[in-house]
Amino acid sequence: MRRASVTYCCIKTGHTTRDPNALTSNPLLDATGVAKNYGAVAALRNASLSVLPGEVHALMGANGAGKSTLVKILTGAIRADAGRILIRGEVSDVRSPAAARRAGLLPVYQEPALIPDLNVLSNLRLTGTPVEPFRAWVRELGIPNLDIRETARDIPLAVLRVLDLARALAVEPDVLLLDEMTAALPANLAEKVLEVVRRQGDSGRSVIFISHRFVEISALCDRATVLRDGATVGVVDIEPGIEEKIVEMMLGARIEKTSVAAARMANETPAAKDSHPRLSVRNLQLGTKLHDVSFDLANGEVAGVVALEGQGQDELFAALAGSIRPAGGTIAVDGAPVKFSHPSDAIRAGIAYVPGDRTEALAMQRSVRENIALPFSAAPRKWGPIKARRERMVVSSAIGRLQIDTRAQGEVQRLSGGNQQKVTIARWIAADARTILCFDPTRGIDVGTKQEIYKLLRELAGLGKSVLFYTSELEEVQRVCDRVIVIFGGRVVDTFPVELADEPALMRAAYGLPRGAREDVGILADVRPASDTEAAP
Amino acid sequence: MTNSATLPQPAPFGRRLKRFMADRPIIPLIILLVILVMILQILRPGIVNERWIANTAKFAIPLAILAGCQTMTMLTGGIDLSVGTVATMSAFIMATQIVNQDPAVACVLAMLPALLIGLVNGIGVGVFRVHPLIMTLGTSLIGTGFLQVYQRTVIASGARIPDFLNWLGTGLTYGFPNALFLFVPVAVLIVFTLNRTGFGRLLYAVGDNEHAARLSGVRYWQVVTALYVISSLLAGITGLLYIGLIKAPSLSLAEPLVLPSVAAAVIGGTSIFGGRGGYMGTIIGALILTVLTTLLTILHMPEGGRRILFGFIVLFVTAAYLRIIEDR
Amino acid sequence: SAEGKYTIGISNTVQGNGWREEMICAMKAQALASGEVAKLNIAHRNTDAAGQLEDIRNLISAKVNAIVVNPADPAGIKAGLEEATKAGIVVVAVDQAVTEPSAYIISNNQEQYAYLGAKWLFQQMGSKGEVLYMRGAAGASADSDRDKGFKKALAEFPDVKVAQEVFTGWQQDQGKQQILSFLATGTPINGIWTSGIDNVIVDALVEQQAPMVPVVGADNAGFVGQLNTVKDLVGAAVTNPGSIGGAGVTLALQILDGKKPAQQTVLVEPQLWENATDEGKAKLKAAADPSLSPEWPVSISIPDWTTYTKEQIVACKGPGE
Amino acid sequence: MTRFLRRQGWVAGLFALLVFLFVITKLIQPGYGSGDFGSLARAVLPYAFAVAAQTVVVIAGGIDLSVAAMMALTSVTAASMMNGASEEYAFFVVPFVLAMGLVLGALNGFLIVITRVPDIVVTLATLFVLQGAALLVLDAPGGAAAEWLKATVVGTMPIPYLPDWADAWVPKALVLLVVCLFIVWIPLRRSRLGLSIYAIGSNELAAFRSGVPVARTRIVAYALSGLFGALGGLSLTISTGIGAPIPGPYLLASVAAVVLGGVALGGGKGGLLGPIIAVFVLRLVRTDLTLLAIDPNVTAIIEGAIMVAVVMFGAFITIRGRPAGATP
Ligand SMILES: Nc1ncnc2c1ncn2[C@@H]1O[C@H](COP(=O)(O)OP(=O)(O)OP(=O)(O)O)[C@@H](O)[C@H]1O
Ligand SMILES: Nc1ncnc2c1ncn2[C@@H]1O[C@H](COP(=O)(O)OP(=O)(O)OP(=O)(O)O)[C@@H](O)[C@H]1O
Ligand SMILES: [Mg+2]
Ligand SMILES: [Mg+2]
Repeated sequence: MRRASVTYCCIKTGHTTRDPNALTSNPLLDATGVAKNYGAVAALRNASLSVLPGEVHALMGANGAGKSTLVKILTGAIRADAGRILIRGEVSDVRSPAAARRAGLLPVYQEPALIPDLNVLSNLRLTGTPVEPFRAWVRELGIPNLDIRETARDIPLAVLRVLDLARALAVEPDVLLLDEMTAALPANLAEKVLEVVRRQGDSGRSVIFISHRFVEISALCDRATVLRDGATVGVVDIEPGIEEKIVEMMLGARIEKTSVAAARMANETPAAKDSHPRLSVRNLQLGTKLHDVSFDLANGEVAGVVALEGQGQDELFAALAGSIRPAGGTIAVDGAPVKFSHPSDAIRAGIAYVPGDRTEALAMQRSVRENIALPFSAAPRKWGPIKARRERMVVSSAIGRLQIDTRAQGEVQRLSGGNQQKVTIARWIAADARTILCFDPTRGIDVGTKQEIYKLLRELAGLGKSVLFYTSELEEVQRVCDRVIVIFGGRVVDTFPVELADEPALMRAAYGLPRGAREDVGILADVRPASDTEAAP
Repeated sequence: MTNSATLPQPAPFGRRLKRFMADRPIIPLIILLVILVMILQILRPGIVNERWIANTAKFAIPLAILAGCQTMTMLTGGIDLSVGTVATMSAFIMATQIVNQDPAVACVLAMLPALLIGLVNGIGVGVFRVHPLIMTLGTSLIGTGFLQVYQRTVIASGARIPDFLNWLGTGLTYGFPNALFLFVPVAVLIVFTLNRTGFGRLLYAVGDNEHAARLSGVRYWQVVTALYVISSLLAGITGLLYIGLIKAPSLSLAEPLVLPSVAAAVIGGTSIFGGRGGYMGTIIGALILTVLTTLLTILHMPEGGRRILFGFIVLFVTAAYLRIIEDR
Repeated sequence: SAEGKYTIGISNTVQGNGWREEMICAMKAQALASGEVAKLNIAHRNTDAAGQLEDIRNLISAKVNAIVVNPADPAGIKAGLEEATKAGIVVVAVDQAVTEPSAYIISNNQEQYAYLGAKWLFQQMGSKGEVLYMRGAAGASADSDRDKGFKKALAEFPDVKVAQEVFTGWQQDQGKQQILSFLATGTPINGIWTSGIDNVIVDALVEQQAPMVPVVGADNAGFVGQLNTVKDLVGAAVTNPGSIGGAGVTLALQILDGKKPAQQTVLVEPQLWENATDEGKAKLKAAADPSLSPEWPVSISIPDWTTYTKEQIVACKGPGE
Repeated sequence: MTRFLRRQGWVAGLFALLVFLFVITKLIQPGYGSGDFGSLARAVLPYAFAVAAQTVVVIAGGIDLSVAAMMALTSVTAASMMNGASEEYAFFVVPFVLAMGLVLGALNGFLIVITRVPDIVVTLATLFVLQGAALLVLDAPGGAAAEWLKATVVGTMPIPYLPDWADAWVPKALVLLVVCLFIVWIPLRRSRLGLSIYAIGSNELAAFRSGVPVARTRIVAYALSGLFGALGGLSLTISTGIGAPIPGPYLLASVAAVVLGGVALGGGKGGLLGPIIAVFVLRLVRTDLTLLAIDPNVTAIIEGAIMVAVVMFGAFITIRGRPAGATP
């Protein structure tokens, strides 16, 4: 734990010896007014970003702020609807990743870009990456004995990310764009990555660095551009104590409202809770992802789950939904132990799962009605004629309840994202599921819809249903939940009653830090998450 | 994936027309069919009469039923290449068993291989996840082999076409082919199944997004097994109808209908990737192909030229149709 | 007849067609009836000349004494036949000729088949009018041979015109669809020549209550039955016996026994059975055989060349089965 | 070694099966020798090229239904060009026909890219077009092949420093196959282009993000398929000395051998070696069935059953081999 922070400190020290003139020259990359719409969703509205030579530039923003979208636009993977991009002062027309590469821009995207069926060597050939520098970088990045004839599919995700980085480094790009490079890495690998990135900056090359980890940002970056809801809200120099300000910019006006009592939505009188829990999970285990997860979910309760990306929450929800089989531990519904081998088993036990990615949950070319009524037909004995009147009643009551905009109900894909999201929930309202697992249901939807969903979840709780609610927006926790479970490194590290769950406290817990007073945010830079070091291979 | 369709905006006429067509994909198809018929009428004035329509219907019907099998399997992202063999088997078995069996028994015997092949296809695709193309190709090879072995054992007894199949296949009632007595209920049933039953829903859902269906509690193998059994049984029934129409049992009777049945479903707007399409379009697709065949027969053209034309028309129709319905 | 001493290989490239099935059964029945054959080794599937080459070479590997082959193409299997002869194997081609000079050929005369029928048809039509010309499979060699014969007859009747030429692909359903489409056009015709897809044509005429015109077909059981029974149908069946297969086996055995024929090629000339004259009607009556599969040619034996009984060919059993 | 087995396990298993079949063959027919092996190699030739043509597009994530028609067209073109021409003229014919295959294949890919019609439909349409074109070139089997060309597949290859008995096991047909396939394939596989073909089949998005020009690569894959198809057509003309306008049974055989050879129909996986060995296996099975004088009617059953069984087995071991908890 200590050692890690020392390393950071040393890198930081090295940094000060750099030529200060480098930072004052003309921007290497300069983007202004970038906008991108996906149908009704505005991924980017007005983003700008200016990167100087030799700078490590952080790109920050909450989930869905548009960071990845900006990276994809800058590197030609998608085309912007509007905006101007200058590279070395000239208007660039980067139409494809290949063109970006030629212009000296190299990305490491959030999703691995190695071809799964090719071995590492072939992946290098495919992109014209020189092998020897690549090997050198891989060693440098802390993987001493890589077999470059291994197929990408067989390589663990963390290593794959590092290889992606080494592949980018090997061609000595002028601008390296790293999208949550460290999110999936164990501490020792992350450290090496940071070290390398730092040196990259020192040697006069630029890096655009995206991360949700303040430790990394403050240890590494010179400046940060902060995005909120698709627009750039500010550029700051990184200096001690700046974290507070960045959090403020990222969250915007919302930070003002975080006092515990104020934002509570509907349902001030929680339903009477039974003594025995609806769902109780004990010692749940799954590969390297879940270690010993235990918690209870009461009737009429909304329990929030808070975790950083990739801490095992996806696997937890999938296991509870019957989508994957846990390796160990027990799940009990109403006190009776259950084993799920298929989602239909979970559904029979009254557990419904609303995945975060709505494209996973919806038949996009079918109507709203069919999507909502889908679970009714699942079992073979329900394959017969549909009781149309009954169905229309149930479906329209669910639609009414969620106020789904049905003007384009013929095909779900024509609905707005928020309305699509509502359909995924309406399905289980119609089916009258007793336990609902909601995985980040407000991802990428507008403020009004969010409010409706909060209200709905409270109402469900009022009706005695149990809701497990993962959210990546901490602010939501206080609006919706009765209780918060914080997961870190595949373990439940803390449980808050909602009264204590203000954003700074949650954020701290989510980063694996012990509970503390608000003024202590400064210690972020000194402490590394405990289990990260343990997770190292 | 997400469209701007929800934003109301005044659109030029062309766009509105396109939107209109995209919402009712059957209309451009019908227009296409009418155009083909008109071309036919121009080339051979007087050909389009009551009799010709009845004939076209007679030949379109078996094709349309087999194309129904393809439509349903394609909705799930599959394909059933064994329909030709299954239809041939049931036709051949019917024609040979009727000689010394009760018609009811002969019917059951004729449908037995259909049931079996459907079951094997379904289990292979649904449980073992074998690619439907390979699975159905394999079972059709095996079926053909069995048919050849079977044929040898019945050569001595000869073959006969039972009267009721004869009536069904070629008879006319008030100028309408009797085959409609079979086809109308079958078509209604397929359309009803696809639109108004839980099973139909699942076909679309599984083909559109198997993962979503799974999360809704749908067990893939159940749906797929039922599907391939139904497809096979329909093919078997088609075989019986077809033998009544052609009246000569042979070991490759319905084989020439297989590729056209796929083409009819595709022309009718069913996506080969699953999740999109319907049976009404397929019926029009089958009619288009039948008329096209007549058209090419009528043309004074070398056989090679006809085939080239056929290929280009199929490609053109599909591409044009995709453009019309793809609404963006 | 247990003491068979020869193994005979058979290669055929069309499967599932009544004529070819009869040919195979005739080979088996003749092999059994001759008493000289210990085993038949049959390669029988749908394939092309290259596939037949493969089969022939496999038969050579199997060390058969003779190969009876129905060639996919006269020239296309020359190399294989040559290798067989070199390996000391007697090669007999049936049904169609081959270009390999060392091979013996016993064949139906396809050109003559078409000429005979077409000529009779044109005479029936009064040497003038429109004929519907329904060919076999585009690109098949038997079809192009027959086309030669048809064109030869056509040249002799300048007032006969081809109203429409279609390829049935030797498939019943295609033939039927084509004739129905054609009848629906209402184009007047005076005669129909078919390349063996015949009974469905008569069916269509009856079904549509179209005016009966003379029809020429092959001697398939179905068509022969129709010539005897369908009212107002004037027509002729030209023999194209599938039993030529049995004749091929006989020829092969004769050569193996050292009785070489005078020439390499033995042509079995087609006969024409028509129902326009009493004499012809009698022939047809005698030939008709409703117990056979309608796709089987009724001429199940060839005098002097085959010795099996009807029961034997229908049973379709070879030696050792 | 373990990685080799894991990666090439399927191919290795297939090879073991082939060796096993050779042993069986030798047991059935003790006289089976080098000459018979030469026959096998010659029989394999057209199938192998067809399968190579199919493999390339399947690896790129597509399918080509026009393989057999392409072979027919190139075969008749070559045969009719060489008909009555001088021996030297063939030196011109061969590259011409190969170029023709390349261009027609590229046209397939081009149509798929610009029309956005599913490749299975586009190649179905071109199947008819190519077939029609073949009939226009030659309406019946015919034409000729230059003697020196025919000689390239007859006999054995004298290899320096090798005893005669060993030479006897190196038939020219095999050498021709290896040279033609591997001269194209091995450099390709190692090249960026070849990797791109794998990449677009494996994960199109990742390929695009790695800078692969997806559309162009797809066109190239189909062009290569056309080239291999033309080689197949030429090999038909060379071995039979004629060209036949009706396509042989190469389409289904090619799909079957591709799957047997361990190339996933989804794309991105496998190589050329597996499918080629699969072709040898399938041909040798046929040889054995002939040697055993199995009832010809049973052979179709056996061939179909082998196909289904092997593919089911493959699917089964991949299901079993999946990590616990993973969903299909
Ligand atoms: N292909 C797409 N279709 C529709 N909406 C999309 C698409 N890609 C991104 N979006 C939306 O655009 C917004 C910005 O997404 P982006 O991936 O850029 O966010 P991000 O800042 O990288 O978030 P995170 O921190 O979670 O990675 C989100 O609301 C997302 O839902
Ligand atoms: N097609 C449908 N459309 C809408 N809701 C439906 C549909 N089918 C079933 N449901 C809902 O699911 C519940 C149970 O379904 P259904 O009416 O089929 O019950 P059942 O057959 O009486 O019950 P069981 O499942 O015990 O056999 C009903 O209360 C109804 O609300
Ligand atoms: Mg993130
Ligand atoms: Mg992102």
